Amino acid sequence: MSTVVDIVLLTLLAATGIALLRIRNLFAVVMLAGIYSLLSAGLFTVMDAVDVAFTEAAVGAGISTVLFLAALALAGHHENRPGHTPLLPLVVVGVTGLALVYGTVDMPGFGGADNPVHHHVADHYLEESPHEIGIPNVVTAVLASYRGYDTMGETTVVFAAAVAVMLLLAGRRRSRAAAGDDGEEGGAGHR
Amino acid sequence: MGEGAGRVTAHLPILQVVVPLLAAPICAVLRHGRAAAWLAVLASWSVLGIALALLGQVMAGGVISYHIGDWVPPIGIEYRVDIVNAWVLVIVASIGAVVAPYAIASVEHEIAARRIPLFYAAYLLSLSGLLGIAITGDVFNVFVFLEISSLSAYALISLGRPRRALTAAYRYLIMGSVGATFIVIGIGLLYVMTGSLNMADLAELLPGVWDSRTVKVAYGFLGVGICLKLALFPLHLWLPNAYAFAPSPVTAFMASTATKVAVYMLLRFFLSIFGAAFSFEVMALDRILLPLALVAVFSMSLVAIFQVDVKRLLAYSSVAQIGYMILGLSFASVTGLTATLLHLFNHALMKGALFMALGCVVYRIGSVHIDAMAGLGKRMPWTMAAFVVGGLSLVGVPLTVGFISKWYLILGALEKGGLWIAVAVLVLVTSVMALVYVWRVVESAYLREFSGDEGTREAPLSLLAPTWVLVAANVYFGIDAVRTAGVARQAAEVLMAGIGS
Amino acid sequence: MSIELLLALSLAVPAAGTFLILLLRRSPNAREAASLVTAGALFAIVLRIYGVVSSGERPAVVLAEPIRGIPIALEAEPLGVLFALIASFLWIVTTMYSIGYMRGHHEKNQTRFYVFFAFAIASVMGVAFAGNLFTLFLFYEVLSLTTFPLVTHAGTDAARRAGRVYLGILFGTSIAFQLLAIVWTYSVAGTLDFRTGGILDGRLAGIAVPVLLGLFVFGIGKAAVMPFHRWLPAAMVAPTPVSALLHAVAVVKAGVFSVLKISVYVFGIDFLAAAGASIWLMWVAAATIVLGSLVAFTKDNLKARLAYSTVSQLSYVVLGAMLANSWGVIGSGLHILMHAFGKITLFFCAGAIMVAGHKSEVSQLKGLGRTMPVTFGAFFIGTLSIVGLPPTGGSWSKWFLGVGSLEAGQVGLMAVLMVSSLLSLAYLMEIPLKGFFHKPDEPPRHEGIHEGPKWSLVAIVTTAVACLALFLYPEPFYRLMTMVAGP
Amino acid sequence: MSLDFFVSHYNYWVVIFLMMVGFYILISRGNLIKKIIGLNVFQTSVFMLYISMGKITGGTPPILIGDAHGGEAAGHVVYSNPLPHVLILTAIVVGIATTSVGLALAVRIKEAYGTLEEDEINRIEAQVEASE
Amino acid sequence: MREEIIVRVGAKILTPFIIMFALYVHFHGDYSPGGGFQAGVILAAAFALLALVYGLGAVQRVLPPWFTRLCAALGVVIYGGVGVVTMLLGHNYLGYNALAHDPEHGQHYGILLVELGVLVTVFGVMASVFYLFAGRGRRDS
Repeated sequence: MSTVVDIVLLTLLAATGIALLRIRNLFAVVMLAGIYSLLSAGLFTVMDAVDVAFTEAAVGAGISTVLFLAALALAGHHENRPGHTPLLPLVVVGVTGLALVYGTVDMPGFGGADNPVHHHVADHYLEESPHEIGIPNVVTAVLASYRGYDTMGETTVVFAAAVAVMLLLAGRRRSRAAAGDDGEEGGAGHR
Repeated sequence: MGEGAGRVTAHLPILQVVVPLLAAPICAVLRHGRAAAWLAVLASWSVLGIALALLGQVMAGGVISYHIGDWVPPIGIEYRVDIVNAWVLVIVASIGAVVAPYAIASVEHEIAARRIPLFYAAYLLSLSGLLGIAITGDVFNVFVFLEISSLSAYALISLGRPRRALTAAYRYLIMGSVGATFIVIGIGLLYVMTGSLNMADLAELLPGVWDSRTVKVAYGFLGVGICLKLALFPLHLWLPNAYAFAPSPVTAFMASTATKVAVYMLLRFFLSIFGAAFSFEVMALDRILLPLALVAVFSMSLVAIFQVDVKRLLAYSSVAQIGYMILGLSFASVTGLTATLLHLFNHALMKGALFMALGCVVYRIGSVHIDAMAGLGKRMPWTMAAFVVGGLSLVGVPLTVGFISKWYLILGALEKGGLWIAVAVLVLVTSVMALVYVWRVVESAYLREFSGDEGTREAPLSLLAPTWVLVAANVYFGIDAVRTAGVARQAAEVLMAGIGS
Repeated sequence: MSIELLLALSLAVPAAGTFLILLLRRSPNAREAASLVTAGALFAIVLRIYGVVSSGERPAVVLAEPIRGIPIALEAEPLGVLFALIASFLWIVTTMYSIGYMRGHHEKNQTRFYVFFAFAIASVMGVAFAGNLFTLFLFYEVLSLTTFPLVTHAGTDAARRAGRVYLGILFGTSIAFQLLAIVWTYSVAGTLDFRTGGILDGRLAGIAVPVLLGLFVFGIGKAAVMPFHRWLPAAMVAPTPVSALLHAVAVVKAGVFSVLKISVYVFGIDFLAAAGASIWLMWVAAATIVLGSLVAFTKDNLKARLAYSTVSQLSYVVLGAMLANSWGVIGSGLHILMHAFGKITLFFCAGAIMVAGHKSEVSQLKGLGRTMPVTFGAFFIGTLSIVGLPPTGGSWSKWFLGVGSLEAGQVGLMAVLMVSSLLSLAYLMEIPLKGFFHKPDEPPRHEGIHEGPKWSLVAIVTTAVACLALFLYPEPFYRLMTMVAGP
Repeated sequence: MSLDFFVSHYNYWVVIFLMMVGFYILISRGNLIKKIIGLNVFQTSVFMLYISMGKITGGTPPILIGDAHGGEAAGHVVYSNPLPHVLILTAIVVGIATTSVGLALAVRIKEAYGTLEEDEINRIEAQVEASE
Repeated sequence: MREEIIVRVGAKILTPFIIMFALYVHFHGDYSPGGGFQAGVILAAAFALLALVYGLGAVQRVLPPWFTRLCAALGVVIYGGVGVVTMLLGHNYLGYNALAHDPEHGQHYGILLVELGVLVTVFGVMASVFYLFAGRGRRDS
């Protein structure tokens, strides 16, 4: 059953991806990206990652959609037709993709319970966290305690993003004309 | 007291990162730029003190392992300091400690007052991100701190006054994120094969799965991802504009630290985690890196010669110098790696000094165009003297650190014998090219007439003093390189452990 | 005072002199006095070192150790003492000359001139007393840097271009070839110390030996072996005292001195001779000798002619080193000395003619000898010394070089020496001949012209007399050279 | 290639395909916002790769059933690996952080250059450079 | 007009529920999916909703930008501060066992506190970023 859902979701994701590639109205693209996130959240649920699914839905379909829409409102929403031949990107993508596929050949099969991933530290989390931490949601236990430091880093990343956005967007915007002929451009116009 | 001190020293590894990391949010909410500035100075100086203390501890007592959250690795995250990253920490911390006070005057001049507290917040975040990458013993933690340093770096670069700073930051963001994503893919592939994220643990587990294609692909993705971050030719496209258009202190800081930490990542992943034996014997890393490094050194030196914006000129020179570091790695020998590790430090010193001198120029005349700098030798004698010494170091004149790096690099090439002499010749030829591009600036500054504003004076002491600290370091460590070379050699031996050489 | 301290002082005194000169920049008289005192003190120090070294000691001192096993070290050995004696003595003379010249010529930035001059001498002392290859390289580079502001002293476009050539060739060759050769030597020998008999014997063989030697010879651009000689004529834009001391004595001699020192103490002449590694370079030097002379012929500008003459004469020294036998080495060392005195005399005269007579081209000199008899007389003596005719010191070095060539079995080289002597006789003798025997084209023009400034005249006479004296008393210097390479 | 192998790997391959779609949008499109969308798709697909690694067929989400203090109940159930979930939670947050910074940059670029198309920006910059 | 009233009233009624949901997500994170991050996002969304309906200015009067900025910084300090406290108590950084006599309670408190840090920062950041984007647009028109 879950395999069927899995396949359906993956197919839908692929279709959405291709649509994302082809559509040039950015509003539509943003909406599709939101849908892509929702679909992936569904996939995460199928693969038992409920926390991730929740977060992906909130972030991918929620926040980032809002941010994209806000940015589009500020910056316009039409995309030009790509001017140059996509040969180089195609080659890069092709090589990267093939390399990855090549890498999966020796990868343990999907869903195998004996895969090494599940038997090194994961065992410890599942078996010992009830004694060591004492909360049922192992993801939270790992997130906030075993790897709490990563989460602190994550919090800092979010904070860093806020600092960055404040530095970029706080304060008055310069008019386009003023920005266009600013004397700082280039070196010839030194003061 | 004694017991208290003992406790503090035991926590040095985590304090190394947490001090600037927690100072950053405090900076962000301060209202006065000066207050934030001094907090940043204080934090960055204590960071340097901690880094030096750590280096001392490691040299005296060997590897330090700090278990965050009291969880024994690989269950929890570990901070692991050996001589290699203690060395890198000292490099980053030194530059951080010098640039912070330098930034005070420079930033007030180049950035709107309201943004200054945030600037220091971003600066400290970037610093702690880089330190975090260098000190951690957990591969996923590397990614997290990489993003802390990168995000703040994008913001810092975008603060440059020319609007091209924005596009430079954007390009860096795109390429940096691709790099980070590649690194994540690589980490994921390693994880799927071993089930571990701890570096030391991975180093033990990986030999068991060496021959799997997955590990090799992971190797490739990590390599490409890190090389994007360290701007190895031909993945360097983001770097020249980013350095050229960022505010002066940011350029000085980034040029001396960010790429160094990326080189460290490369060494750590390829030589410690995968192991030198795997890298050189299975993956033929040396044969892949050698041509890239040679092309980088040569072509980028050539491009630098034709630049008219001096910041950009030095940015291209940086890409070339990164080539030297990678070249040392591609020798696959202790001497070559010693050269790489020495050059990490030495290049930080020289580029730091040079970019800071340029910052002084920007402060006074607002431009670093080569024509705008004509005749500055008389108007700003100390600034230009700093530039000259830094430039000589870049060329590799004896009594400067540049010479020491070059010495070990050539020695490494000649040690290999045979056709490698051609590599040595190329290193020297590119030094001569460095002479040419440094020379163009010096000639403009000293042998042409000043044409700018009559009131142009020497830069203020608050800019000159930190600049000259680095200049003095260039000379001091050029005259007494026994200690630095000793540490670098020890570190190189650690990294090359397990391979006969 | 311990001899080691003296050795260190030989560097420190001229360096300290720069600060003294800077301090006294407001009063030209005090400034020049400081220059003279410093020069005198330095010569006294070098004389004292000479005394110790000539009794067979080799004092040494380590200043710093940048890289483990490769210190910055000074060591006084006979060859270095010889060079130091020449440079420090001629510094006194040149300083006297400069006082007259710089004032008479109304040069700008005189303080800067004296400061960098003193710096340059300090680096020359470093080259002379370098205890190992690394130290030699270090001071060699510092010398290039400190002489650069002297070359571009005029600040004109021409000076800027000349500066580019100067630094480009000297730095370019030293970084690209010399440094490579040094690291190569280190990686083969495991040391860079100068030792009698060399450090490479038995560690290097086959084609590598001539290649390494070639890297050194071409890497030492200051030796001006063709095709890396272009910087020397270019440097002639500098004020004449600079050309005189630095580009006839200190800088170029630092170059050939390095070649000689490397041949003797790094390779060892026996090893060189046995390996036959230097034969090809002999012929490169020979070609430079002849070509330099030929080019000198075509130059009408007096300083340019002297510069090409220097290019040619420098290769005598290189040739002597490449002969790889003791006569060659002795001739080589003595030629450093003899050529120094001869050529500095010629440059002094050229400068005096420029200051007093406002003439810079050979063709303008007709009849000028009658109004400036002392200057032209000194020029004549200098010419004899350069050509190698008695009763001047130059005859000794030519003699030993000839003997060395024969011992090396290179009769062809003898011919080269002969031809070149004849050529130099022709292109140099033209000047005093023109000065004394040609009728001036436009007699009225010479009115008001007299001998150069008196400080300059003293210098000219001193060096000219020295050329003659060296013919009679070459003994101390010969002894020094036999300590380097006994026959 | 056996069917078994295919069944156990198809998931990865589709995910790789998705990753490459995102990557392709990122590097082939000239619109600065579209590029960021591509980056998002790329990263989201990488997340799927991770989560795929952590899945155990027939497993359940790693929220322990029954007594939180462990004991017998935990023994009978197969839980999927929690570690990739944790990593990806972090990565998602990092992703949105990058996105917001990228968008802020794009907005500023639009204000400074009047366009979001890479080609036009390059053209403007080339003009400035030529006039230097 | 009438629709607008409905929207306004709707938003007004909805907001407390959204905030309560956020708190539930936060505090129930130990037992079910969720935690500080998701809660912070939802909380910020509640205010974004209010801003969309009542206008940015109205919301910024209740929740001024300096406050969100402070929150963004404060959360990091809370999180890092927990580590500092455990360090002062003689354990390693983020060693929650230091926070109580038995490890299990210590872990509980620790997780609660750091999740609070995450909540505060994420809420502060999301609200700030929303303000910045929205604010820039408003000045534009």
